[in-house]
Amino acid sequence: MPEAGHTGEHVHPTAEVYLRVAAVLVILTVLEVGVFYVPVFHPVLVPALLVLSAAKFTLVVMFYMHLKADSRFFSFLFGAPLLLAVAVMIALLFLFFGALTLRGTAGAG
Amino acid sequence: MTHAAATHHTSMGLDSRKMAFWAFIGSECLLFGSLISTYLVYKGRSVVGPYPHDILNIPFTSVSTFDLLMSSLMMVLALAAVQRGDMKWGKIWLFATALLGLVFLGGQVIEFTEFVHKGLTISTNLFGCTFFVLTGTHGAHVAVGVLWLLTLGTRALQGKLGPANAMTVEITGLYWHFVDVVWIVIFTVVYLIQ
Amino acid sequence: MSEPRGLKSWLTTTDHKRIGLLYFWTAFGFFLVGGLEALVIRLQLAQPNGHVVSAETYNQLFTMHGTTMVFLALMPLAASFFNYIVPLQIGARDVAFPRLNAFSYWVFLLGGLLLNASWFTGPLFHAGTLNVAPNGGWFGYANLTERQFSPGPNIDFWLLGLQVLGISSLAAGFNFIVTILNLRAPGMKMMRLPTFTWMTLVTQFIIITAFPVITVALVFLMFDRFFGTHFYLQQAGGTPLLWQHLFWLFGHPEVYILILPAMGIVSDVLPTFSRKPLFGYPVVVYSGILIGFMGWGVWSHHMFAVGLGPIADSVFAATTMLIAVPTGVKIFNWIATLWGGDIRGTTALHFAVGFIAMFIIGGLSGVSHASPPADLQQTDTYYVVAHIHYVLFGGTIMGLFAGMYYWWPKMTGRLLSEPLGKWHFWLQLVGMNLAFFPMHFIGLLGMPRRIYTYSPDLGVTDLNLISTIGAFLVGVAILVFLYNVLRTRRRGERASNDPWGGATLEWSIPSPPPVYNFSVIPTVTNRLPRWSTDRHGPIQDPPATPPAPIHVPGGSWWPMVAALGLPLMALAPLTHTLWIVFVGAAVLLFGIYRWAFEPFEV
Amino acid sequence: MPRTRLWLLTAALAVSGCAGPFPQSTLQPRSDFARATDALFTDIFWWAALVFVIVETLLVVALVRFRHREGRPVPKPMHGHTLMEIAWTLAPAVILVFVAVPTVRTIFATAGDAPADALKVDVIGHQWWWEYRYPELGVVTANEAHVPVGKPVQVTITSADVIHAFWAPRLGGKRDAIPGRENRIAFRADSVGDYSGQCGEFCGASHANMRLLVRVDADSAFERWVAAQRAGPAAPAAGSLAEQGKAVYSRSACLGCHTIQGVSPGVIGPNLTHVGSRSTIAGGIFPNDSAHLAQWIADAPALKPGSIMTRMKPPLTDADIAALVAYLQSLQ
Ligand code: HEA
Ligand code: HEA
Ligand code: HEC
Ligand code: CUA
Ligand SMILES: [Cu+2]
Repeated sequence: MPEAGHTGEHVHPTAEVYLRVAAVLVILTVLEVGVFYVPVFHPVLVPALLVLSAAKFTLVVMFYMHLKADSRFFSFLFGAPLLLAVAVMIALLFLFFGALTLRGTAGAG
Repeated sequence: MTHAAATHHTSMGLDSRKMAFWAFIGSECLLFGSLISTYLVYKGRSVVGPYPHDILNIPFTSVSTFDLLMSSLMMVLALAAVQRGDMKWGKIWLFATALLGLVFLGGQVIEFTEFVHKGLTISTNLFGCTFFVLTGTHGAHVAVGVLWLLTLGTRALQGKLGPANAMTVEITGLYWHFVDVVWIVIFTVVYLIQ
Repeated sequence: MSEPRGLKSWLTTTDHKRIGLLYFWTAFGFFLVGGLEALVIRLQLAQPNGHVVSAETYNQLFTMHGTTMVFLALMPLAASFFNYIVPLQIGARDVAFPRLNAFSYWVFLLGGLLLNASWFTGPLFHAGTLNVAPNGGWFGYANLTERQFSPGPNIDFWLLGLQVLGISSLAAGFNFIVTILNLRAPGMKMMRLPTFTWMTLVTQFIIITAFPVITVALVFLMFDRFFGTHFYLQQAGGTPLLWQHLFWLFGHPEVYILILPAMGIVSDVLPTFSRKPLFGYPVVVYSGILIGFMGWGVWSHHMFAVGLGPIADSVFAATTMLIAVPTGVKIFNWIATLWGGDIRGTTALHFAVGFIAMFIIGGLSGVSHASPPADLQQTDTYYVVAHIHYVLFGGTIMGLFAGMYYWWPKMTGRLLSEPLGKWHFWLQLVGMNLAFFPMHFIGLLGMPRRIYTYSPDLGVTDLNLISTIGAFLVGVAILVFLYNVLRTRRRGERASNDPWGGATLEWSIPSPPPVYNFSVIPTVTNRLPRWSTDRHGPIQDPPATPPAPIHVPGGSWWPMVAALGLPLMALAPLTHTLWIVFVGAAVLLFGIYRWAFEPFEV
Repeated sequence: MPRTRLWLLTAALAVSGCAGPFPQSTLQPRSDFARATDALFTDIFWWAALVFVIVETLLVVALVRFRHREGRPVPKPMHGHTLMEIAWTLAPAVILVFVAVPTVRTIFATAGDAPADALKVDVIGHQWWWEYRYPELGVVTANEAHVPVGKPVQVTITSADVIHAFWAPRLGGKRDAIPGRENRIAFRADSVGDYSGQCGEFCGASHANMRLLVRVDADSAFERWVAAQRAGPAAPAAGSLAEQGKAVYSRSACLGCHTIQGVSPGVIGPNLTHVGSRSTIAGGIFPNDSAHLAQWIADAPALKPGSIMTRMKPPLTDADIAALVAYLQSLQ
């Protein structure tokens, strides 16, 4: 990497960090499946699962894809479309499940 | 892609290929975003079964998920090895990543065949349509990733991949992790939230 | 270092300037095709109960007219300027990925040919007619486009063609984002970028986010048509509205993909010919970004008649109307740029001003569409057709012609004739108003769009005739332009580096530029490098001969080979022959592989 | 600018509605619904005209005043002006408020359902004709709807195949007819008359030929019409040509597609029980006379591209067709 110096984008974590992140990821996955099977959690199943998977998502993106240490511009290139996609998804869910409509019949799609 | 571009001076001080690749990943967010949105808006609208809870095999898919997570670990280890010039481990980890990718694909093949046996095909109901197209698109991404990793691995075996190509490996990694991240979402949205 | 010649040098070229020219001529050719389709449409509608073409052919004509104009003419015409001009404006030797750039072009060409092949391949599908062109309208609403209601290969051509074209746009999108961000000359900060380059950048961001959505929509349609899924079928619990949402999630941003480059061109042309910097540069740039962004939140204004319910209608009405604000800001800044200037009435300026004058009309009818109750009377009538042609023809096409007259000397080394240019402009302006203005009334008087015949009772016969005459006047205007082009090739005045006194870097080098563009990459210290302002003098133009030899990358066959794989893959579903897909994929992968590992110095 | 004047002049003409008979003009509303949208449009139109005049005038003045003249000094570089930017951001925003508020008001005013006692009409779009059902009256007909004047009408719109849009411009705006979904509009027609319209969403080969007619009747006429439609089909006189026609009908493919009460139950094509009472056939494109009926029965796709009613196989003889025509015409 001759240009590693002047591009200043390589502050990659060590293998040890990678392993620790992997451990956390595994634990989170076990938790996810656990939450799914243990009836106690069922009232909060959806939020719990969303939080857990968001955590996994963030860990991989931050550490394995180095966004935490890399240029913030890359975070923008990834984050902006991601937000857009999420916004579109929420808007479509609203439109399809009729929360935005007053009439029952209009909600069906 | 050439390695030459990387040595050029760039206005933002960022590698051009890496930047292009992040833009590509951004674009992929909308691809999978649309697929997942469709899955969600059609959730619970199938008029005939089988329905998700009849058929999804959580223990099996948990193992696949674990497999893909581990492949991500292998991938970063491969990158770290290549970056420090340790091509022996670099090769090992690269092939290990590809292997885990293949295992995942194998799992998907088994899963799909089982579903078909249980009466869920792509045309059975809306669940079948959205499920197979979403997970199938993801699987196709994994397959491309495996091909890519095997190409790099082969070049490493030929001695054509060294620390000078770390950026190539890093970009491969970006792709691979992104595919993993998508699976994290799919696993939750499709399998766990039924 | 001298310019390579011959067919091979064009087929393998990775030079952004040559690719720009290839884009230009291909897209212009498609523009003529789309225009001819429009003329046949107008002939058919010149009178009630017209008999020029059959219903089936008419439906193919307007579908292909819309599809061709949007995807094969306007987008790639803009792309030709992205290719040719953007690297010159930012002081670069080429784009970031020259071979990816070549790939984009070949994919575009092949995708366009694939779509248009449908005009001649009926017999191959035992269709009983020569033409099996797409016939579902340019937004191909499901479930009409499902196999049940469109059994022939027509819609297959459409969806596969668009799928292929999307790949071209996406590849170019990544390429230009990186080019603009990363290959700027020293000192060229983001807020020193020429406005055209800025708008190009915004456009590319819209492209890379909007195209995946239509890709997915088309994949669903493809699966429905070929593999028996039910994404858009109500029998299985689905709904054809899913298609509408996905299409317009793409489709509305798409219209800003079409207009923003033209707005960028106008923002470059006006300052040059009024000898005054662009008024409110940062505001023009930010409003462009804002338009791109807001364009994502309005898609359902194409679906007011669908019955989304009053709350959704109100929300989308409000977001849509809001877009008028940043657009208006641009218009006012342009007028302020002219104000107090020393305006030289060149043809390019004529077209730029024509853009403003006509686009306002289109924008205002847009605002009247944005009001759902009013739109219930307008949607799917000629009033909408009037709107789209004022923004697309009066807007984008006018802007693109401004760009052609402005950059022609840079791209070819010769100046287009100004008197002929004026003739072209006035004929086109009068023609388009004759053609499209009556459509407002035709629509309000109750004539729907997409009808191959109408009743004389409607009372719109004369208006339609006027419209047809106008369309042919536009045709004459285009012929004048073509004549101008031919004349210029042979007898046109040779262009100096800078025939207009432009402020941006492309004018600092010879016309046409040498392969390496800049003998010495300039260092930029302000936004108008070639002008003197209160604070700066003009920069020195690069020397005519490079002080040191400059390495120019050779060509490559592989982008074209890889590109060939895509239409091949598309042939598989068209012909219902599975193995072709593997051949196509193999060609694609082989091309990419060779290209990835061939020695290529940028 | 001559174009400006032309726009204003012609628009004024059209708005005032004195420019000839325009049966589908959106500018001559004849129901509360259509009046509401028309009033809104007129509002927006004048705002747009105002913006148009101001902005185009500024543009033209700039061009004329600052055109190049020999010896004009090099212009002062002006880079911008914050206050002006704010002004021309706010001004359009304010105008838009004046457009948005009545818009939202009209959306809600026109979105509500008609009162419960309104006449209910179900509209079903087919490729390429309209089916009308009056669920409370037990009437089924095609292409020509009748409604009483001055009474609220609740229209429920759906489709049997692809997406269409129901549109009778002078009575109100379009609503899409979407398979698997019911859309509703409500209106109260305010004058008696025939209001034509047509399908507004591209729906395939004969989209252009999917027209419709809404007849707004005075109360008594409407009741007479309902009574006639509810009656069974007229029985042809013994020995008449019509009776032969009935026999032909009963042994031909017709009965697979068409309903004639008590004769055949088909549902693919229009209900023919009272076909003779309608003024047009085939989606409102041909007058309902013997010549057109005969041609239609002989070869519908020749008259209407893509028609789902195919040519009969084996072909009917001319005599059979004449008999059928007589029979259909007898079905008043
Ligand atoms: C270049 C492409 C382009 C552009 C730029 C626009 C711009 C706009 N469009 Fe248009 N539109 C199309 C291309 C475009 N459109 C196409 C192709 C279709 C039809 C698709 C199909 O059905 O086939 C369509 C259809 C369409 C519809 C759907 C109509 C229907 O089918 O029923 C609507 C509805 O809201 C709409 C609205 C607008 C608005 C509000 C703008 C705004 O961005 C306009 C903003 C500009 C101005 C308003 C003028 C300048 C502003 C000022 C001078 C400031 C002062 C102004 C005010 C206070 C009002 N458009
Ligand atoms: C994107 C840009 C674009 C452009 C530039 C144009 C340009 C033109 N368009 Fe079109 N149009 C659309 C986009 C565009 N259009 C879209 C998206 C639709 C909707 C499609 C749909 O409903 O699915 C549409 C629909 C549409 C319709 C409605 C069809 C219908 O609903 O039934 C009509 C009708 O008149 C029309 C006319 C024209 C005309 C006369 C021109 C003219 O400006 C064309 C000018 C060009 C030429 C005239 C050709 C060049 C000259 C020559 C080749 C020389 C030969 C000349 C002579 C012999 C005189 N267009
Ligand atoms: C394949 C089905 C089919 C058969 C068989 C068929 N029809 Fe039709 N018919 C239709 C359809 C569909 C329409 C509406 C067509 C349109 O308007 O586009 C129609 C329309 C008509 C109309 C016009 C009705 C109106 O009010 O517009 C008449 C009259 C008619 N058919 C008579 C007949 C007769 C008589 C026969 C037998 C000789 C017959 N049809 C056989 C399907 C059929
Ligand atoms: Cu029905 Cu158009
Ligand atoms: Cu839009």
